[in-house]
Amino acid sequence: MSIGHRHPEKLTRAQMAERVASDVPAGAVVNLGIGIPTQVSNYLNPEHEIILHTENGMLGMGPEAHGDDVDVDLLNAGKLPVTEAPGCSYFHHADSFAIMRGGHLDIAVLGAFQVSQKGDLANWHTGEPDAIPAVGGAMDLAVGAKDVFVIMELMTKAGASKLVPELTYPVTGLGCVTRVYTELAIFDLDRSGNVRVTETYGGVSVADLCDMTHLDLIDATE
Amino acid sequence: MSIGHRHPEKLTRAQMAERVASDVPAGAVVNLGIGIPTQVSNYLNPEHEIILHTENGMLGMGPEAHGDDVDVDLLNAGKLPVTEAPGCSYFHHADSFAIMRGGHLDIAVLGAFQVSQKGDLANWHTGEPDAIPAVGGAMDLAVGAKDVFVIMELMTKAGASKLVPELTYPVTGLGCVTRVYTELAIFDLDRSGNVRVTETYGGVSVADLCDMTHLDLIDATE
Amino acid sequence: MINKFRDSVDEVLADIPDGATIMIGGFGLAGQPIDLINGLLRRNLTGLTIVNNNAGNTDEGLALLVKSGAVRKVICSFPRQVDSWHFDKKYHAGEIELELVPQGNLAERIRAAGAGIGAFYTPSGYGTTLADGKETRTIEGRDYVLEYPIRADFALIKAHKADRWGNLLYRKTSRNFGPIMAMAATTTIVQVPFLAELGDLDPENIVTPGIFVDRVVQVDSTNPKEHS
Amino acid sequence: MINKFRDSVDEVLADIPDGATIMIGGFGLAGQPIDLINGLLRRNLTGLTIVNNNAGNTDEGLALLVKSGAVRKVICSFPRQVDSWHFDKKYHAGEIELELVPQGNLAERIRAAGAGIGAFYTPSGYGTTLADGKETRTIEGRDYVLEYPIRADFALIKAHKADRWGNLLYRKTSRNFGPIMAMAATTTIVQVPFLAELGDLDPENIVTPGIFVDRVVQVDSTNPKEHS
Repeated sequence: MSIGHRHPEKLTRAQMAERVASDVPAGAVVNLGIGIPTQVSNYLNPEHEIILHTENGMLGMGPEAHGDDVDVDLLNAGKLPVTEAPGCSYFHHADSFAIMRGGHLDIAVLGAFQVSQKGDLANWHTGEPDAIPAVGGAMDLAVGAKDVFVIMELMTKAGASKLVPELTYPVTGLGCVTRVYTELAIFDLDRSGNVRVTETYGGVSVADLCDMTHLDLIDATE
Repeated sequence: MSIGHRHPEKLTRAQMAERVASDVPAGAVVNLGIGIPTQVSNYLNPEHEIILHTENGMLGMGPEAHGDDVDVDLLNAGKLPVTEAPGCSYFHHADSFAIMRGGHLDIAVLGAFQVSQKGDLANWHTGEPDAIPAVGGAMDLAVGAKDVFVIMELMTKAGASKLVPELTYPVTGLGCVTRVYTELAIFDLDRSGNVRVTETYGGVSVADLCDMTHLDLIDATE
Repeated sequence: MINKFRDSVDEVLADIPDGATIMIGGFGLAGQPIDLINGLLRRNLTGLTIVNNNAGNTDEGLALLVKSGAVRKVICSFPRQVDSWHFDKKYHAGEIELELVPQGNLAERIRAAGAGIGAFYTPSGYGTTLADGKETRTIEGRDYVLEYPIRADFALIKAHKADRWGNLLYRKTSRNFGPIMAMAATTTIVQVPFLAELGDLDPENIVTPGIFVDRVVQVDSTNPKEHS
Repeated sequence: MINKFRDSVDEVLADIPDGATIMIGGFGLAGQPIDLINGLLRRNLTGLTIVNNNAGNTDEGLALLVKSGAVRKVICSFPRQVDSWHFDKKYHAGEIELELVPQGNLAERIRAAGAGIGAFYTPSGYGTTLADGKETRTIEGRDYVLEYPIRADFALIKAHKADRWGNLLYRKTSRNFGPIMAMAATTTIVQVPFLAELGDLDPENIVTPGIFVDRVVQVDSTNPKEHS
């Protein structure tokens, strides 16, 4: 991994994806959510044979397809054309979500609007009254994977922390997030509400992060 | 069908199987229980393409295998070697019982210790206190098929009717049997308890059958 | 002789009545039975309930069915997309009902209908607004929501190959909802680009046994890869 | 590199402890992982709970495991057979516990464990002594029994071919309980007669994806048809 912790610069989105990738063990089975989480695949070591799951019915998904490789019968969960990795397999939707709900995935990497200190996740709905709700597989991924990693900016443009004592956005899943990767720090969570800061970036201190998040964070950077 | 109703002779077991076979519509999907019900397959018209289901994971089961055709990976529910019919398919146990429980089978043909006038079925346990219970797929077949046909002798060796007002043997399924084929008559049942005699054999009259069964049978032989 | 092959799209859809509940397979373009959907549009039906992962995109297929006013209610997991403008308009006008279901619960509820399960406890959606008013239960320390089967009068799906018994093969991720919708509908209607002789499909590889299929119509595929 | 291939039966069974719950695949001889069962017998364990369709037949495999005293409890649908004398003797002596489950509920409870379902309502067994003391519910006029998942620490199954990711093909009716037991156990151990290179199994035809499999050991098949 090329990015040391306490790096003086904030992480870019691409670096956040790279940082997540470095935490995925060889041979793990992983579902990457739509958006930045998808970029994690760019940084996985091919020799590690990380197996990608897509909830529309495939294990062993390969990279995005381009040109002549595009096949509209072979899409990822974002409905983009992808390819096969050797060893891949297909199954129907009920079997695919049995894989998720049954706890067989090692890691799901998801985006979020908010994460609470107990690992509650909000990533499916802004809560705006006139917004049309759409959930997809978000709630199933939240409850199913052994570990749920979130990639998100820690701070909103308005300067509010997205890591919060209690969610103010609608819940996707309770107590499911185990780690949060942000531009300023990495946070390990547990269901009892203890939040451990394991790495910081952009020169912030754990004390700074406590101020920013209004949380009583545990310094675990050493 | 060669056996007219009001035939002067009682039906043999083979004739009962043949009589059931004549009631199976072309193209029906059927599960034949162990014992006499299995013999029904001997009398099915091959041109009717009756599809046989076996609960251990196959649709389109062919005849029993003999000699060089025996393959221990291809067994029926009675664990006897069978063969494939063209068009057959394999699936696992949960899918196989989904076919049954989900109401997709047209007919299950089963043996019975007793059937009640409301179609309650007893065929899995004698109720003897020291008997080791064993149920297999009997309860799933009872609740699942659109029609459950029972083949049984009407009378026990001790002279008691096995078609009864209320079961005295342990229940396999409630209100599931729709027709009972016996050596003396065919009975159509419904859940409200009306029993219609549609055919008689061995020279018995419906009045005789009422005496034998202690049931208020409806004469539907014309 | 069992023969589920039918001659035309219009023929296989002719008996679908107003007010029917119809499952439509597909996830994105993969597995979308576009010719059956277009045939349904030509029927000019009303009061339909549609079960699909989405609620129609762009100006084709399900989106046009929604636009036409044929659809009273949509049961789906992901209606809102950048190109779901026909659904969005109907929804904001209060002209269409939405039952939003987490995708895995949607799949499992469809399977439950096909498998004869009366209801089941699922962890997905627990503690969310999508479980509002639903029964919950804690089992061995984990929280679950009680969900009921979703049945349909008709399922319209796309497969890759079919034989005259209705045995089906699918292709890659176009399998998605096809096998479970076929189980959950009273009448299952399939479009396929390729027909096979009975006995030519390997019984080990058949994904949907013919018992779940009622009608098969051959329609050419617009996916060149499907012909290779 | 993911490599689930292991060298010997004894190696793949070495960490099974006393008191474990073990699912064993097979229906009759089809799909019976006889070499793994014999290996389990050699471990001389005690207090096992065995999940299988039966409770052992004749003087081999599971029957010998029962005879050995290793088995505390059997969860199955059909223990009593003409050749189940070892189980019969233990049962009558009060030395083995029996949980009798209708075969379809057994399969669905195993699937539920693998699929993360907390419990489900099934019509099978309603009104029978096998539902005594269980919760029931009437849903849309039909009566159901509430049944819970059956999980296991280990599953021992037989498949036909495996690759190093643990992707599995089965053969004919030997598929039976294999795919669902593989889902329901913490550790799934598979014996196969044939190994395949990664990528050689058609992804459309893989029945058990490798995610459900932990260890694969190659053992010769005694079924001549399996070699043809």
